[in-house]
Amino acid sequence: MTRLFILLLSREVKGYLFNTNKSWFALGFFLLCILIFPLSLGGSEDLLKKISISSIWICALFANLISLESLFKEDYKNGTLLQYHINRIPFFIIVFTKFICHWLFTGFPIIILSPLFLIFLSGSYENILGLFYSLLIGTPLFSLIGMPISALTLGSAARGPILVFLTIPFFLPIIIFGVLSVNSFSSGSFSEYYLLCAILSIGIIFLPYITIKILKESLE
Amino acid sequence: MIKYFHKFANPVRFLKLAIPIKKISGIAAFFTIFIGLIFALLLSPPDYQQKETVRIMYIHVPSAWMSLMTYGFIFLSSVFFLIWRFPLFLILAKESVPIGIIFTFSALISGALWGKPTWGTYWVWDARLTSFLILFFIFLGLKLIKDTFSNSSKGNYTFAYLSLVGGFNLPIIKFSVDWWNTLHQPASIIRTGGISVSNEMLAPLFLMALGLFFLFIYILLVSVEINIKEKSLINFRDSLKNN
Amino acid sequence: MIQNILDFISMDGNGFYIWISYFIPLTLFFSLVLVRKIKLNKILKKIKKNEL
Amino acid sequence: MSKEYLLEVKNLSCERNYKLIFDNVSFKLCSGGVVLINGNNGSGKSSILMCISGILEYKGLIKINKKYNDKIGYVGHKNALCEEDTIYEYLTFWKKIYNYKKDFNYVINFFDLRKYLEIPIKFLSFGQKKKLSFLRLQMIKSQIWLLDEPISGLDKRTRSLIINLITKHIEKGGGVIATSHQIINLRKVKNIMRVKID
Repeated sequence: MTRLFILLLSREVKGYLFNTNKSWFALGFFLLCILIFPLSLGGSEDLLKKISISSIWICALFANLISLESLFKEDYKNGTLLQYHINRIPFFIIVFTKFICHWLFTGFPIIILSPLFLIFLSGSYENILGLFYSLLIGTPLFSLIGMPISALTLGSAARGPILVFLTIPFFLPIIIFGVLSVNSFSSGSFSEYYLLCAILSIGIIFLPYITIKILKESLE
Repeated sequence: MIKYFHKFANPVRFLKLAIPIKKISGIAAFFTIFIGLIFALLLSPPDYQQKETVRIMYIHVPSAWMSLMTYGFIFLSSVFFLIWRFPLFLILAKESVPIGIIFTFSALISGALWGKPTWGTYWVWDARLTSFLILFFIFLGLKLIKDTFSNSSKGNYTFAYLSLVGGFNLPIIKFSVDWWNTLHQPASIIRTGGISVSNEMLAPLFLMALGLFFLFIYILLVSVEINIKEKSLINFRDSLKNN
Repeated sequence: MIQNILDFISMDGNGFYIWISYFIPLTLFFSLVLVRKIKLNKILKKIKKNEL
Repeated sequence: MSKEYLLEVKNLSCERNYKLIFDNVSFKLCSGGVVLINGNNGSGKSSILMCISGILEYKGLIKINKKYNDKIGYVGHKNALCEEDTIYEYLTFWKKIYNYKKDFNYVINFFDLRKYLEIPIKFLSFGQKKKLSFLRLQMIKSQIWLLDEPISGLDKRTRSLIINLITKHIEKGGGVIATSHQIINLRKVKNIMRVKID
């Protein structure tokens, strides 16, 4: 089992690393989105400082959303998923490797770079740690919630727009708690962090399970 | 329980039962809404604070109730479909989506129109309003899925699973929006305590709610009939081709 | 008499909001019913044709 | 030996989109035997294979003999090829997945693919991709092969290669279930059963 897990994980990572579009797309999109905020505010420093945290969160959301489209697409299209199913490779391994890789290449770089962008958007220094922690819990949740919806829309013609439309309502609680948690971090209350952790711990059990179910249905 | 469902899961048998119910509920919907409107617009007294604008409540509140009920109905029938795999439940769930959209939309628009004279603005980023807006978008998403994967067994599961995920997510969304609202909104304009609802006001409220409920059943059954008959039409053509 | 009707329509000056908020939902419900009815009648006609 | 069955299908029927695709299909696949499923387009040939491989839901009985290796090999229209990988990467990946201990050099030579080993899969032709699919099939070490139109769209040489492969598999005691509109001429195989569905 672990052998299979490592095998699939390494293949997945390889796929991301050697396919440069796939690996840098999310981060590049994040950078471009970040660029929009200062430009669209007309150079108002105060406003920028106020919305720095939420803009980083919004950009993280969109970067995640955009890269969700390619999550299962290729394996579904060329029939690899079908072969996995026929050869009785447990789907939870596939789903978890996909999840880990997706987070590693979309969420993780954003988390690492977030302090830099906070300063870049003239946010205050005391929020750095709060933002770091909240993104650390929030971005895996984005990937987790996106997974079943990405699996749902497999095989539809206009996949991208539908995906965006369906996913954003489900991302809302995460972004609400995420932004609030940063604001309350400096005042020493962690209730939103606990809430996010609770959602994460429930989600990491149920959402992959639902994803497996949906993927199996989608093979027909 | 399951045997009981089996009996009516057969679409043709269901139709036999449904057509009389459809007729009765159609007539009932017409009359209850008519009487409800007379009560709401003429007979019920104006509120001592909100004056005549309180009359908007009689369309706003019932349609909000009905839209929540519709989502609950979609959720439950999708769950039944996923457990027992009876296509009838899926048809029921699918056909109630447009009705839900209309209920939610009318609740939103009448709410906005109620807000202007009482609070002074059409829209407030209040928890209840925001979560209702999100409900509206989830309904739209369901409709989108329903239309893009029309008539394929894959789309059926897609729809059922999406309504399942949405059903689990709605309380979380509501909770998060509540949290967000209580923490970071300055004291909202909406006065708490609400309207003291007297018996004379309850009558049109419940009449309208009942009327909309009958209307929901009527439209749902008509749509189900359309769906089943359409399928039988296609199957009929297929059998012609094969012979 | 006419004054009474006008009073009823104006509803203390809030008539616009009240009438619009009733008009939009009711027309929506009605149009949905109408659309469904027309579709059903079409299909019933087709089925009759096929049976003949 | 000949009485032993690998796979038994009894009264199989399948519904898709609330329409019955096929009804009451029964056959037995013995070791060293071939089942050819014939039928028109859209008659549900592929669906039978999908039912056997456990993707579609079905009514009826599908029994796989547990005495033998109960793995199933499947080659369909989709070849499960990642476009960016080279052939070598592809083969080593599936080799590890299937836990295939032997070297695949022999099969590569058999299929004449040695010179393409480092070429990305997106540059290969349709026939070569099909060959890769059969290479993967070799590595599963399964008794039962499900082949969905294995030779359609291929030239004579590849066709004979694949037929050779199938006969070899049968001689070893495996069984093949194949669908096609063209009749595959398997002259050496005696135990051929034809199933017609409409």
